[in-house]
Amino acid sequence: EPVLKLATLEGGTVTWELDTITHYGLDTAAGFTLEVMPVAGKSASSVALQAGEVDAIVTDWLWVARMRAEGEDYRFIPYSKSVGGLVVRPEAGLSTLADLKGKKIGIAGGPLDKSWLILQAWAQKEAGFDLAAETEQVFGAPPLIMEAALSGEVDAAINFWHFQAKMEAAGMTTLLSVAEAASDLGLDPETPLLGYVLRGDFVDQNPDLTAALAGASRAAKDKLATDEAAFDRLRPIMRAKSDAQFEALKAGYRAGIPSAAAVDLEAADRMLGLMVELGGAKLMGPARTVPPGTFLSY
Amino acid sequence: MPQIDAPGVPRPVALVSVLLLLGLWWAIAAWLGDPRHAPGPDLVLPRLWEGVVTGTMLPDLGATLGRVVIAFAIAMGIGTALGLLLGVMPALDRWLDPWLTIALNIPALVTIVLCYLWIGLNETAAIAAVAINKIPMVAVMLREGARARDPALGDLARLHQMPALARLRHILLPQLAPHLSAAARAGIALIWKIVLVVEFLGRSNGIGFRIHLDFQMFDIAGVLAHALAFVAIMLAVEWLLLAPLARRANRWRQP
Amino acid sequence: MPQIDAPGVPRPVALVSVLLLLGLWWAIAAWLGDPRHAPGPDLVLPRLWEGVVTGTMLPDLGATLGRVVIAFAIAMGIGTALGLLLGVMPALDRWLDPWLTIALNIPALVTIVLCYLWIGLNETAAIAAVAINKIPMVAVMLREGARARDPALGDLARLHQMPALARLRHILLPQLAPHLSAAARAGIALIWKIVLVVEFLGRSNGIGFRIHLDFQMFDIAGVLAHALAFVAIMLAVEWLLLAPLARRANRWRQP
Amino acid sequence: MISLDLRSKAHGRTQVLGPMRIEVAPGEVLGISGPSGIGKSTLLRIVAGLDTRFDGRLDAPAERAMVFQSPTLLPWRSVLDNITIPTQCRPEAARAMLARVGLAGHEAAWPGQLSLGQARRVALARAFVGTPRMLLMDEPFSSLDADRISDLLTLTQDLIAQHRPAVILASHSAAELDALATRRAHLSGRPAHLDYLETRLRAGS
Amino acid sequence: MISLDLRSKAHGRTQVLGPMRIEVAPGEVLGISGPSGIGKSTLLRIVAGLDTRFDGRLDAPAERAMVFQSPTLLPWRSVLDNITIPTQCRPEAARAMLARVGLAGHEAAWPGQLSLGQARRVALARAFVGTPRMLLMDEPFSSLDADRISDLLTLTQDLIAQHRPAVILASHSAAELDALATRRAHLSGRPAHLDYLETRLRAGS
Ligand SMILES: Nc1ncnc2c1ncn2[C@@H]1O[C@H](COP(=O)(O)OP(=O)(O)OP(=O)(O)O)[C@@H](O)[C@H]1O
Ligand SMILES: Nc1ncnc2c1ncn2[C@@H]1O[C@H](COP(=O)(O)OP(=O)(O)OP(=O)(O)O)[C@@H](O)[C@H]1O
Ligand SMILES: [Mg+2]
Ligand SMILES: [Mg+2]
Repeated sequence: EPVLKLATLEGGTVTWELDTITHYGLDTAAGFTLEVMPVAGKSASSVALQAGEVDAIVTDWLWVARMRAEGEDYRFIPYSKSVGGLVVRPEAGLSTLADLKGKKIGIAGGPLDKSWLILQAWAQKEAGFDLAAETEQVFGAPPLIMEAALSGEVDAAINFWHFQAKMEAAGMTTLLSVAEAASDLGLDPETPLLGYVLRGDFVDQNPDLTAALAGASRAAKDKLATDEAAFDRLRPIMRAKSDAQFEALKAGYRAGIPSAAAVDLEAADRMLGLMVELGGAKLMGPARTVPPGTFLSY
Repeated sequence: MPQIDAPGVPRPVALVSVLLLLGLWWAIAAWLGDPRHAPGPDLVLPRLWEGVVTGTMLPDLGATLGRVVIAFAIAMGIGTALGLLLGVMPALDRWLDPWLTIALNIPALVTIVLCYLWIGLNETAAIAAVAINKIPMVAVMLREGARARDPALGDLARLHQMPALARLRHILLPQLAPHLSAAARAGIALIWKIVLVVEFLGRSNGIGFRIHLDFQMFDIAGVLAHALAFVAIMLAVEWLLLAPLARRANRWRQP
Repeated sequence: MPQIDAPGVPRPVALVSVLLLLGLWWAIAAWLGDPRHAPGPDLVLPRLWEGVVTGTMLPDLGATLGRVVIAFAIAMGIGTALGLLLGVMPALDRWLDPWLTIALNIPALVTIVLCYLWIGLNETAAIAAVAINKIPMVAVMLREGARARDPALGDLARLHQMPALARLRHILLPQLAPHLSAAARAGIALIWKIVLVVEFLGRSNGIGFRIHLDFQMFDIAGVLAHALAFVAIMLAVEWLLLAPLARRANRWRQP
Repeated sequence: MISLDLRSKAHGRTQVLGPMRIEVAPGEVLGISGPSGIGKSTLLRIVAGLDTRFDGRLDAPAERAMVFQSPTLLPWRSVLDNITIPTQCRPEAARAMLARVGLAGHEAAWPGQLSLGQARRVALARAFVGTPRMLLMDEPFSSLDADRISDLLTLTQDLIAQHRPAVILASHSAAELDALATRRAHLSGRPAHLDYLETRLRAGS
Repeated sequence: MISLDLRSKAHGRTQVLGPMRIEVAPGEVLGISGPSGIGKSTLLRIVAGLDTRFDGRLDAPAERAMVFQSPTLLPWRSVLDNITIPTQCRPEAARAMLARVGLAGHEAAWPGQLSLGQARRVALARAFVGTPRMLLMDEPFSSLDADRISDLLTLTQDLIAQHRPAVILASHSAAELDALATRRAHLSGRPAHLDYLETRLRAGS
């Protein structure tokens, strides 16, 4: 029985799906064994993939595009289209992006964070101002940004979707979701940003195994989309602090399930084009269009 | 007048002192009244206790401790040898000093990632990364000690043509005892801090792994409980091993 | 027989030695032939050169350097004072030793996160976090030195009722010079490593911030270029500041 | 005026000195002899106030100078600084005293560049440069040649006559004791006891 | 057999010793006197092979022992270990020699617990415990009382007669030189030159 090794953040959103796969035997049903290597952060999973310790990790396809453009063969299987958003405390009295002028925004990740770039582009196009120039930014680790937003140290925060869900559960409101901003900019919100990323040679040598992973993932998604019991089972590893948080996380996950159809290459190209425009070579390296073979579809 | 005690911490004072610190912590936490950001010992210690009693913390503690011990042994051994060599041979030092400065200032992240990439994501790479991070620091500390050694004792050794090992054991190392002691204490702390990063970047167990997970969940009490588990071990090592060793090494000093 | 030189690195040898290291690096990189994971100097140095010449690297370098310098000054000052006090007053040491051991072993991540939470995501918190991480290490190193001081010189000071400041300057600090020198070298390296983590967790500029961005893109050459920019500064500090200082402090030693 | 009423002094668990009384008036020189290891240095350190872990009472002036049995110089300070820093005397005074002990021209040397006898003379100059009310000398003239010793004995006599400190001199040398001591005592036994020998009167005492 | 043909020895830029020839046969004792700071210790360190930065030729046996001018003990080793470790002699031999210099019962003490005279005697015992073919003594008997010195002089004479090393003794004390030296020389001048004084023949040399 072939084994597929996958590194992911222990207790992160990806484990919900992976745990469902292994618990219900979806991997063995597809003819392989899924082996999960828990790691403590995103950097760790990327080290694990580069060091050849695991066959797959979960990350965004823009990274894959950049790596392919640089000559590194990685492939992408869609996993989620969830993106974060910009959240504010209701009592701060902010109702549009323009109200943020002169305020402090906390941003998880860095200045090349995709959500932050898209919101900047939106502000430029829809509201006609330079978000980066007119606000003060604080970059930091996602949990620190969440705390800074909750405590009011920053006036608004851009965070990953599950942190956003927790922040909403704690009473904050979303001023502008990245999905909305993206569609206003002419991007397709159905383009899945996150996915399973595998090394190309592995895919070529194990086409069946790769397909089996895609299948198992889809089966788990289908189960989680409808089966409340399957999600209730996951509640302990989700570490939801309240029912509200649990519901928010559940809704966020379901909303992020991408369609089974193949990724719209044109839409992806548009997104990459915007990223090149906003982030330049620092973000995208030599990639200017989606390199062929980036997306796998089953 | 009272006899001045030999260095090293007699247990009762140390225990009272630790309790005092706990009290202080509790008082500050109670005064701040923000258990999410500043949990007091009443929130943290039960977590620690539970982790130890139910045994959930023990595998991680064991894994981390194992890495710390092995990396410490390697780093102290090589670092001491290198530091002695450089301190005793100025000609060699002139050549290797820039290398040492560079090695000293290579960020831990770089060594760790490169070790994982080249050696693989395994225990060897993890320990190598920690040792490589620590060796230059030990070497720098011991080199200063070796440079400051008493030349008269070296003359004595030369006069009697003492063998290298005897010189090391009876002449050089006793003079370096304060530097060794400082290097050991600072070193074990530093190693444990690097092990945390190493575990974060590429291991699936250990206290560092847990601390980062707790941090992702913003579970400050959990972070502190895991950190304290190791701190407690370090206190035990200090009292049961380092302090008696230091006492022994310092027996000859004027009372 | 040749005169043995005073410690400190004369420039020509040091330069040749650095070039040698570069050559070694180049040879290994060429032999591995894996420019993505093991980029040679031919890939890294142009990046460094470009960053410096076009000036894109300078603001980050400046920000990091500023943090390192301020945190270093604070940590060395407080750490030295604390270490001296503990080394000279065994009664105080008996009480504070466990606190020091605990402080020494609190992981950097914990201090950094707590500082950011309590002080805010700002420069003060960043520098406080670094200083708090470093102070116990300096204190431990200086305490060992202070414990090992020569009692006869203390007698001399007492006999002549030398004022405290004169004792510190003429009797205590010169005896501690090797420990201070080790603490400064190891310390500045450690501080810069912690600054990297601090910048990673909550600052929006600095070399550490850039290194982590490069690392996210898995741009090892970029990581190395940024790391080397700082290493180069440290080499300059070593040659222009620390080595001459050490030479001065060691003038009195037998040639 | 030095006044020591010692009941006992122990190093660890071995009692070194037994009961003894010492009174030295200004201008007086008490010469103490006794075999090696008997307790001379221990006694002098007690009188100097450097060792307070003894059983008894000490009454001694605070303006004190001492010639330790070992030179005890700061290796990282020049010969001149070794005199000016502890005593806080003016550099000219230190220079003059260095010349007086035969070390003119060595002001800038490091102590490590001196011969043992030269180092001992720096220590002598350091003790002699001030105007102490109590002067303790622990074998001050060892490692020196006879000519130099007789020269330094004259210097010491002059200084004592001039500033009139209370002096205790520990020495093995009968010549030194004869030249300087106004009163003599001998340490012997274990624990050591102090026996006063014949007292000679000198001009000015 | 010690044979030194020295052309010059400088410390830094100052020349300390000028041209001189020294030949000492087994059983012979060359006594060297000279004022403090003239270069006696420098000369002895050259002969001992401890200072090789001189201009000239040295031919000396490798089995050497030296009494340094300062005791030079390992403070972190017991008195007994201070003898057995450098010389690698048997503990019984060390014990016997310690008793011989009057330190029976101090075997377990730390050097820091000794008086200076006691420490110097440990250093003497260390030099005397082996059977060296060359013995260098730099003011070996300072800080000791007359009785002790005469006792140690006898010991030294016995050891020399027994093992017949080539000996150089630097000392300020005419009594010591008279008792031990078979030949005498005096150092003077800057750079110092060596003048041989009257030669007396002793039994066995
Ligand atoms: N390391 C050194 N650097 C420079 N000068 C030195 C050094 N060592 C000794 N000297 C000088 O060399 C000369 C001879 O010193 P040496 O120790 O040989 O004298 P000595 O005859 O043994 O005197 P003493 O009887 O006082 O021991 C002295 O003037 C001293 O200042
Ligand atoms: N710190 C110490 N601990 C234990 N014993 C000590 C200590 N210092 C000195 N002694 C012992 O006390 C005794 C007296 O020592 P002291 O130095 O006073 O002798 P001394 O008369 O000055 O001898 P010397 O003429 O050799 O200098 C010695 O037997 C010595 O062994
Ligand atoms: Mg004495
Ligand atoms: Mg000499």
